[in-house]
Amino acid sequence: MSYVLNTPEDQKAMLAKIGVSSVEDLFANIPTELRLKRDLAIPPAMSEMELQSHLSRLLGKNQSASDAVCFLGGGAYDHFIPSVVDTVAGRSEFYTAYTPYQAEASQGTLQAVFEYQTLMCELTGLGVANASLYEGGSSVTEAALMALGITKRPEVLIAESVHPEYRATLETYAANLNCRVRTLPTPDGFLNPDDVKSAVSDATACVIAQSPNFFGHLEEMQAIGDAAHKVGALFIASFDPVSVGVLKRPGDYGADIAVAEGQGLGVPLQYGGPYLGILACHEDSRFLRKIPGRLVGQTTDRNGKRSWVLTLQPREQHIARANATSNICTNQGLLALRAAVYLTAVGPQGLKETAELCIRKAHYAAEQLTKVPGVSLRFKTPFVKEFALQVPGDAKGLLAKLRTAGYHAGLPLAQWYPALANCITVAVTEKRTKAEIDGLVEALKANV
Amino acid sequence: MSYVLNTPEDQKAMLAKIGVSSVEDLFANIPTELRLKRDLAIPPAMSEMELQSHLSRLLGKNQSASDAVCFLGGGAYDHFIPSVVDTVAGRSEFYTAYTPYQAEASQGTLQAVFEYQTLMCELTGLGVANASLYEGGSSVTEAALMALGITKRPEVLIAESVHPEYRATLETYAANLNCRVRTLPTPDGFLNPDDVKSAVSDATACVIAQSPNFFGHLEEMQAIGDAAHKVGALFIASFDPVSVGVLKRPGDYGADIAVAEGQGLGVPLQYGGPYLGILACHEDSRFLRKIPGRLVGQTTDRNGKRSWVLTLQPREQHIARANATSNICTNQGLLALRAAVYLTAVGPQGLKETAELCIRKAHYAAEQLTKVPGVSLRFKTPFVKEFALQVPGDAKGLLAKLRTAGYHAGLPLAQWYPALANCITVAVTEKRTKAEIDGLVEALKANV
Amino acid sequence: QSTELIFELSKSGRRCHRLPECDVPAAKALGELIPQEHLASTPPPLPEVGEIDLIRHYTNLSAQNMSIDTNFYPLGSCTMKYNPKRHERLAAFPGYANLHPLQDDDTTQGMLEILYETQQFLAEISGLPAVSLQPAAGAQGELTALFVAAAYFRDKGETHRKKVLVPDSAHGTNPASAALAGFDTITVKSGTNGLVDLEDLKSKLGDDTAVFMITNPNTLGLFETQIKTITDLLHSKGALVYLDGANMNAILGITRPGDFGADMQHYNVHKTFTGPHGGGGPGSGPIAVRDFLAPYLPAPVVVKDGARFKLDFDMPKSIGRVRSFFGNVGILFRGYCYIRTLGPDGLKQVSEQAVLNANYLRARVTEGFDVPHPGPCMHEFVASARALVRERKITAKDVCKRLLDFGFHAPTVYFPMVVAEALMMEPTETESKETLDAFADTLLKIKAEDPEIVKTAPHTHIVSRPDEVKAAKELKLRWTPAK
Amino acid sequence: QSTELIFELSKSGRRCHRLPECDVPAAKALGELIPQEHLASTPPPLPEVGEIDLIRHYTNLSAQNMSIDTNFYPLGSCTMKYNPKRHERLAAFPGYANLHPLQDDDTTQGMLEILYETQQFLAEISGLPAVSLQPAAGAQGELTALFVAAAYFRDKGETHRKKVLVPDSAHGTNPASAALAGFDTITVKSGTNGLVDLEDLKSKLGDDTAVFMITNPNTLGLFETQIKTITDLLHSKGALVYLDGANMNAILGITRPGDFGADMQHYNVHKTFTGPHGGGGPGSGPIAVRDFLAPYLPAPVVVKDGARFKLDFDMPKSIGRVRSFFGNVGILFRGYCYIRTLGPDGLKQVSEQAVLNANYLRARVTEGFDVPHPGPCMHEFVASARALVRERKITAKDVCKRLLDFGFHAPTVYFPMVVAEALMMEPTETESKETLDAFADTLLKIKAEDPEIVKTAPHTHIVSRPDEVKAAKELKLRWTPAK
Repeated sequence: MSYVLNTPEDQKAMLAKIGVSSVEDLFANIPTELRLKRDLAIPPAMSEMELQSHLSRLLGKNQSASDAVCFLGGGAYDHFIPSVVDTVAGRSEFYTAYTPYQAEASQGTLQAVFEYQTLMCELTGLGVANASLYEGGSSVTEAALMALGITKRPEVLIAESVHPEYRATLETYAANLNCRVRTLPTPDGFLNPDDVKSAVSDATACVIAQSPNFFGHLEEMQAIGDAAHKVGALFIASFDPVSVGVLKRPGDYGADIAVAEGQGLGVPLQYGGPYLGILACHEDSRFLRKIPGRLVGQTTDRNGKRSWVLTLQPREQHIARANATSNICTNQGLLALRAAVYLTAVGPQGLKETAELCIRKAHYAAEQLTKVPGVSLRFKTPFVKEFALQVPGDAKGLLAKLRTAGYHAGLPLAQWYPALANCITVAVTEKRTKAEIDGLVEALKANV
Repeated sequence: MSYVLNTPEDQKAMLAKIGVSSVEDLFANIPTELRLKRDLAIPPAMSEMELQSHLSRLLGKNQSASDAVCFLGGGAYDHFIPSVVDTVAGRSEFYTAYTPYQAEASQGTLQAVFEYQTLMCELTGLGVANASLYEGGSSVTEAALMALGITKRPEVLIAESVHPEYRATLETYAANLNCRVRTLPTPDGFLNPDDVKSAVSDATACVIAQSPNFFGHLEEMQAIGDAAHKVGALFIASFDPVSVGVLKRPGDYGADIAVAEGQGLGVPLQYGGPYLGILACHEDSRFLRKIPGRLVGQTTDRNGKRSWVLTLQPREQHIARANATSNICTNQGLLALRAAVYLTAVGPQGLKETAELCIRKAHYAAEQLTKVPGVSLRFKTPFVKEFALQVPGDAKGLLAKLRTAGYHAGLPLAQWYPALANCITVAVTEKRTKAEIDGLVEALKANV
Repeated sequence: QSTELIFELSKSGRRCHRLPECDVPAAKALGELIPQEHLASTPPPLPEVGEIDLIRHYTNLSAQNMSIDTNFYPLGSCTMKYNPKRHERLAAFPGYANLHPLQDDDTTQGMLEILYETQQFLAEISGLPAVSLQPAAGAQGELTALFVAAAYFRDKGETHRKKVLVPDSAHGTNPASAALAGFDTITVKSGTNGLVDLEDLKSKLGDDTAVFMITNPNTLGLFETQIKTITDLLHSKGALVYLDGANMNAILGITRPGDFGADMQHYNVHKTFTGPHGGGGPGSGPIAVRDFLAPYLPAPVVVKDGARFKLDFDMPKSIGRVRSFFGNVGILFRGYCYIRTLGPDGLKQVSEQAVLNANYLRARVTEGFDVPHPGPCMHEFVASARALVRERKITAKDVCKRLLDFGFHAPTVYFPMVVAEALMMEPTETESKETLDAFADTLLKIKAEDPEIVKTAPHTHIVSRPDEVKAAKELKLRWTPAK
Repeated sequence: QSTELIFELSKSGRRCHRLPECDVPAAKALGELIPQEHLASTPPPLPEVGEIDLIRHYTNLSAQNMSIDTNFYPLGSCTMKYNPKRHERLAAFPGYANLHPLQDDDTTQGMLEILYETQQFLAEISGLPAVSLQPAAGAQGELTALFVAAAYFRDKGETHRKKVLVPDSAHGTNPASAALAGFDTITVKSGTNGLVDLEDLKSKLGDDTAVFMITNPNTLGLFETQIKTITDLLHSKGALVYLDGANMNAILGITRPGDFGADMQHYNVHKTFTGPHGGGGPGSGPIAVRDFLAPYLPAPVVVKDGARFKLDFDMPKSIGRVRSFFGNVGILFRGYCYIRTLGPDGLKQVSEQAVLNANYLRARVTEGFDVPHPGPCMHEFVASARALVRERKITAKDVCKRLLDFGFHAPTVYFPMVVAEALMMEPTETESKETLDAFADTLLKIKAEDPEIVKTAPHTHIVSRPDEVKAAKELKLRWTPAK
C-alpha cells in the first residue's frame, strides 16, 4: 500500500517517454554493491481501519490529561483550547502549504505570520518579534546567541530557576562556541538581584531570568534587569504568555529580549511537541541584524497593493550560509497560527480573565493543599498558576498513589533539583474546577 | 452570552439611523399583552469550557459503539468511515452554505450533488436519482407516493419484511390520502413471490420489497418484480447500498424505483440522524414529472461553460405550492456529499471488498454463534451482513447480560414482530474482527 | 482550478481506501455463501481515483461555494446566522457520534437527557407544552402538525374539516404540506399593509376549516398585529391555528406562539438554533403543540421516569411515525448546545439584535430602494427593485448577481410573491454594523453602475448565468461516459 | 475578499471566547494574591472581534494560499507529497493529543511504544543503528549530528579537527550548522557532471577534517556514484561522514546511508514521511548514527526494559539536550502512521515511483528547457531557464510567477547555485502522470507566450510581485495603529 497513483499502463507509457525499459534502469547510477538486497525489516502494511484500531489500542494504554485530572506544569499546561483554534489550523490550505517563498501564492500564511508577529509584540511590549522558533528552550538559546553576537562579550548568566531543560539546551549549544554559561543559584526559589549585581561584569553578555520561574514563582525582574543593564549586559526575560493577561510584560520591566514557550496559546499538550518558541526584542538595528529565524514584512505589490513577504532573508542560512545568524530554516508556522487564533479568540479581556482564573484557582489549591498535615509551600515568594510544595515522605511514591486515584498531581522536582528531594510543583489552569481541586485535596489526605 | 457583535456604541448609532430611541421601540408592533413578561425558564448561559465539560459528562453516560463491540443493525450499521469523508464534510464552504439557489455562488455544492446523483445511478443501475431525501423511511414513502401518482391506482403492497419503521412511516402518510396500504406477511422471513402473484390486481400501484430485508436475508426480487409488472404495477426495491458491491442492483432485477437508507455510505451512527434517503428511478418522463425533492442538472453558462443548476423546480413546493409533487424543501445535502466522498474513496474494488468482508464475517459469526447450545438461525434463506437468530429464553435479558460483557450483541425482534419473541438480529460489518466475533461467542456461551 | 467531474478523473486501477485482509476463514467462494443468482458480475462502475485526487477535487469544489464562513449571506427567510464551531467539535465526540439508534435506553441515558431537555426548552420557548423532535425538516414538521390536526379532528368525529387556509405570502411548503395531509388549500389575501386581510379571512373561514397556517412574523418581516384576534376567530370556529416557525429568530423570549393563540408550531432548528445548513440540508423540524394535541404526536417521545429517561412508545392515539429512528439528532444536538450556551438572556438578545440589524439595514437600503411596507420590521424586510427595472432596466435578479461580484451572497429574490421584484433580506444578529454598511453601500453603488455591467454579472465567479431553460429542456441529471 | 488585518477589524467590547465564572472563593482582590508591582494596569492590546469575524478572516486568508490539497506543488528539495488525512484524525485522539510531556512513564506506555518503534524504523531505513528523535527540524538534526561529532572527537582527544567540508551544491543549513557547532566550513567543488569533484575533495581533506557533509542524492537530484570511494577516503583520514537526509525519498529500501558509508544522517520526517509542512513548520529532524556515536546522542532515548518502555536519561557522554521535552512528537507520530501504513513494499514503491515521476517530468521538460546534467535523475532534477533569458528576456522567476496563473505552484528557483537560472523540480510519487503532463504542457506553453504577459505575471492572484527591496528597506514587521 502506498499513496502512489501510477497504474501499470501509466508506468509503461512513462518509461517509454524516458527511453528506458524498466524502473530498475532509473537506479543504474546506484552501484549494485550498495543496494539493499532484502526487504526493509519493518512490519507489513496496514489499512486505515487496522491502523486506527492499532493506535486506539496503543493510545488506550496511556493515561492522558483526559483520563486523569491534570495538575502538571513545568512549561506545558493544560489550558483550554477554543474550538475555533482547531477549526482554523485544520484548514488544509494552511497546514499543507510550504514556507511562503512564493509570496503571491502564500499571502494567507504571510499575513497570518505578520499578525502573529504583531501579537507577540503586544504580548511582550517589545517592538519586533520573529515568525517563531522551535520551542521555549530554543528561544532562550537563540536569545543568548543574539546577546553574544550583539555585545561581543563571552559570558551568559542564567538563573537556576529558569526551566532546567532550557538551561540544558543552552549549555549544549554553548559547549561548542567561544563562550561560557554560568548558572546563578536560586536556593530560595528565586534569583536574588543582589547576587546578580555581584555576578555581572563587563564580560557579561546577558542575564537570563524567568518569571514566573520553573517553580511557578515570580522573580524581581525589574531589579535583575537593572543589574544587567548597569554593566551594559542585555536582559533576557523568559515569561509565560498567558500570565501577561494580568502581569507586567517583559518590555514593561526592561527586558531587551523576551522569550517564551507558546504552548499555552492554543497548542495541544501532545507529549511535548511541536510547541512554539516565542522571541521578541527591541526594534533596533543591532538586534535586527542578529535576530534568528524568519521575518515577514509589509510591502506593496506592483499595483501598489499592501502585501507581505519574507524579509531580511540575507540573515538566513539559505543565503548567508556559514555566516547566517542562525541555522534555523523551519519556523513553527502552524503553531504560530494557532497562537494567533487563540489570542484573537480570547482578546484582551479573555486573556485577563484566563490569567486571573489561573491565579485564583492556584491560590485556592495551595491554600487547601497546605492544610493537609505535612504539606507546605516550599518557597515564600508570590506565585501565579504553579507553586512548589514540600510533601511528607517519598514524592514519587505519593504521586503514583495519586495517579491511581485519578490525579496527575504534580511533578517531582528532584530529577532537576536534587536538593528539592521531597518537593513537587502543582499547576492549576483555568480548566480545573473547584470540585477537581477539592478532589485532589481529599486524595492527598488519604495518601499522605 | 450570545454571538452578537453590536457594541453599545454600534447600537446607539444604529438606533439613531433608524430614528427610534430604543431597541424596545422596534417591537412596538407586538401588542403588550402578548409579550412574555418574564425570562424564559431555561438554564443560564454556559461558556464553551463549561459546555464541553457538561457534554463530556452526559455523553460519558452513554455506552456507544466505541465503548462496546457493536453488532447492531436494523437499518443503521457500524461501517468504517474513511478519514477523507470527515475531511471533506468538514470544509466549512460546504457545511455553512445554503441551498444552491444562486448557482454562481454554489457551483461547489451543485457539482457535488450532480456527482452524487450519478453515483446513485451507478449504485442502483437506474437512470435518474434525486439529490436525496431525509432517510430510508421517507424514500420508501415518497416512492410509494410517486407510484400512486404515476399509475393513478389506489393500492400499495408492502412486504412485512421491509424495515418496520419504513412501513410505519408509509402508513402515517397514507392515512391522510385516498389510498390503502396492504402488508404482505413474511412468516418465513421472506416474501413469497407466489403470495405477491395472488395479492396483486389492477388496483395495485406498486409492490415494495426490501433485500436484504429487515432480518438481513435476501428476497427473490426478480420474481417479486415480475409479479408486480404482470399487472402493470411498479416495483419498488429497498436495498442496501453497501451490499451492491457484490449483489445485483435494483435496476439489474427490474426495479422501477430503488430506495435506500444511505447511512452506511460514510454517515456516522449519531443516534439515528441525520441520515440519507436515496431514491432513483427510470429515466422516463412519467417518473420525472413525479420525482420528489431537488434535482441538479447540467447546462452551460453565458460563456458556454459547463455548469450546474437546480432544475425541474416547477415540480417543487416553492413554485407549485399545493400542486407540488412533494412538500420536501431541504435535501440532506451534507450527507449526500458524505456518500459521494465515501463511494469515491472506496471505488468499485473497495465497495466489493467491503461487501465481501461483511458477508464472510457475518457467515463466520452465524456459524460460530449457532454452535452455542439452543442458538439457531431463525430463517433458512440466504443472508448478507445480518441474520436472525433464535436464542434460548428471554432475548432482552440475554442482550442486557451481553452488554455488561461489552457487547451490543443484537436487536430483540419482538418489539416489531411479536411472533419472533425470542429472536434477535445480529449485524456484522467489515469493522468486526475475528477476535471480536469469537469474544461474542464466548460471552454468549457464558450467558445462555 | 479544474471543474472536471470526479468520473472524468477516474483511471482504472487507482485506489484511495483499502480494506484489511479477511481475518475469518475464507476458503469458500462467495457463491457458496450467497446463491449465484443474487450476485453481480462486477461491482458498480464507481470512479477510481487516488486519495490526493479526491481531496484536491473536493477541496477545490468547496472553494466554488459562498458560505457563512466566507461571506455575508443575507438570504431572507433562511436565517443564515453564524454556526458556532464548538458544536462541530462536540458533535464529533464518540459518545454521541457512535451511538446506534436502536441501542437499549440503558445505554443512552446521557443522550436521552439531552433530548428530554431539548423537548422542554422548545416547549418553553413556544409556550406549547408537548414536543415531538421527530420531523426531519421544517416542511416535515408542518406536515406532521397537519397529520396531528387531521388525527385530532378524526378522533373528534369532525372529518368534514377539509380546508386549510394559507396567506398568499406563505412559504410554498405550507400549501404543499396541506395537500399531502389530504386537505384542500384556500388562499387568504394580504392587505396593502402586508398583513392578513381580516375580512378576506373571515369570508373564507367556515365550519369546514381545519387549520389556519400563519407565519408570524410573516414573510414580509412584519408582526401580525391582529394575531390574537385572528387566533380567537379561528378557535371560535373550532379550527386550529398552526404557526410556521421559520421566523422564530425574531421573537425568542419576547412573545410566544402559545401565548398569542397558536395551537401548533414547528421549529427550524437549523435556522433559529444554528444547525449548519449543509448546502441544503440536513434540517430538523420539531413541533410543539397544545396539551390536547399531545396524544397524537409521533411516537416515541422522551419521558422521565424517576431519575431514568426512556423512549415512550406507549401512545395509542399517535399518528405513528413520520420517519425511521428518533429524528435528525445531530441537528437537535447542536440546537441543544446553542440554547445551553446562550441561556435566557442570550436568546432574548438574539431576537433584539436580529431585529435591530434588520431595521438598520432597512434604513440603509431605503436610501436607494423602495421598501413597500412600513417599519419597524422584525428580523427581515422586503425591498423592491421595481423602480430600477423601470428606470434602468436592471432587475432584482441582476442586482443579486452583481452583489456576488463584491463578495456578498444575494438576498432571497422574487419571494414573497406579493411584492414585485422582491429582494428579501435577513441580516441576522451575528453580523456587525460594519458588514451591514458595506453591504448597503454596495447595493447603492450597484444601483448607480453601468447597467450593462450589472446585467452581465457576475464577472468574478467560476460561471455566469447558467442557462436554466436549457437545463430543464435538455435534461441531463447525471454524467454518462463519452462513447 | 478583504485583506484587512485582524487588528483593523477590532472594535472595543467585541468578544469571541468567554470564560466561566470563578468557582473558587474570590473575595480577595488580585493585588492581595500577587504584589501590585507585578501587575499590569491593562491587559495587552489584543484585537477584539466576534467569532464570526475571526472565522471569516482566517478562512478567507487560507484561500489566499496554494497548498498540496489544492495545487500541484513541485517545489524541489521540499518533497511536497500528499499528507494523508488519516494522520490528522489519529493525531487528534485524546490519548495522544492530551498527553503531558512530563507524565510518568507508567502513564505513557502506548506513546513510548510508538516512539520506540519509530526509532527502530528509522535505524533500519538508514542502516545506522542508534537514533535520537529529539531534533525539532532538519536543520537542528544536522546541528545535533555535528554536536555529536564534536563530542566524539573531544572524547577521543582530537580537538584539532576543526573543519567541516561541504559541497558547493549543499543546502545553506549545512554550512550554517557547521559554524554554529564551532567548525570552520570548507567548500568542495562540484564537477561538470554535478557530482563531488573527487580531486578537489582530496585536496581539501586533511587531518584537521572533522566531518564531510554530503547530500546524496545531491541537490541536483543525482546519486553520487563514487559515494563509497568518498566515504572510504574520509574514514581513512579518521573523519566522519554526515548525510543530509533531505533527499531520502529517492532511496527508501533501495540503498541505505549506513551501507554506503555515512556515519550520521538526519531525516526530515515532514518531507519523507508526510508530516504536513504547516506553512513553514513544524518539522521534525531525528538523526541516526553508528554504534560508536550512540553514547553522544541527546538524552533521553526510549529503551525497552523487558515488556516496559522507558525514557533513558542515563547517558553520561550525551551532548545534553537540544530542546525541551521529547521532540516534535506530533510529526513523529504522523511519520510512524505513514511507515505502518506503507510497510516495506510501500516504502520501496515510494522511491521507485518518485524517481519514475521525476524522470518522466524531466523528459517532458527537456522538450523545451535545458537540463544541464545527464539523466537518469533520482527524485528531482534541475532545469535551467538560461536560454529563455537569452532569447526572450524571460527569467526563471518569471516562469515561476506565470505558473501560478495556471494553478501550479512554482518549482524551487535559483537553487542550487551551481546552475544558472535554476528551476528545481520534485514531483514526488503522489502525483499522477496526468498532473505531470498538465504541468509540463503549461511550462512549454509559457515558454512561447508573449514575454510581457510572463514578465508581469501573476495576473490571477491577490497580489503580484510584492516589492522585496522595499520590504527590507522600509522595514515594517508589525502592524501599528493609525494615529
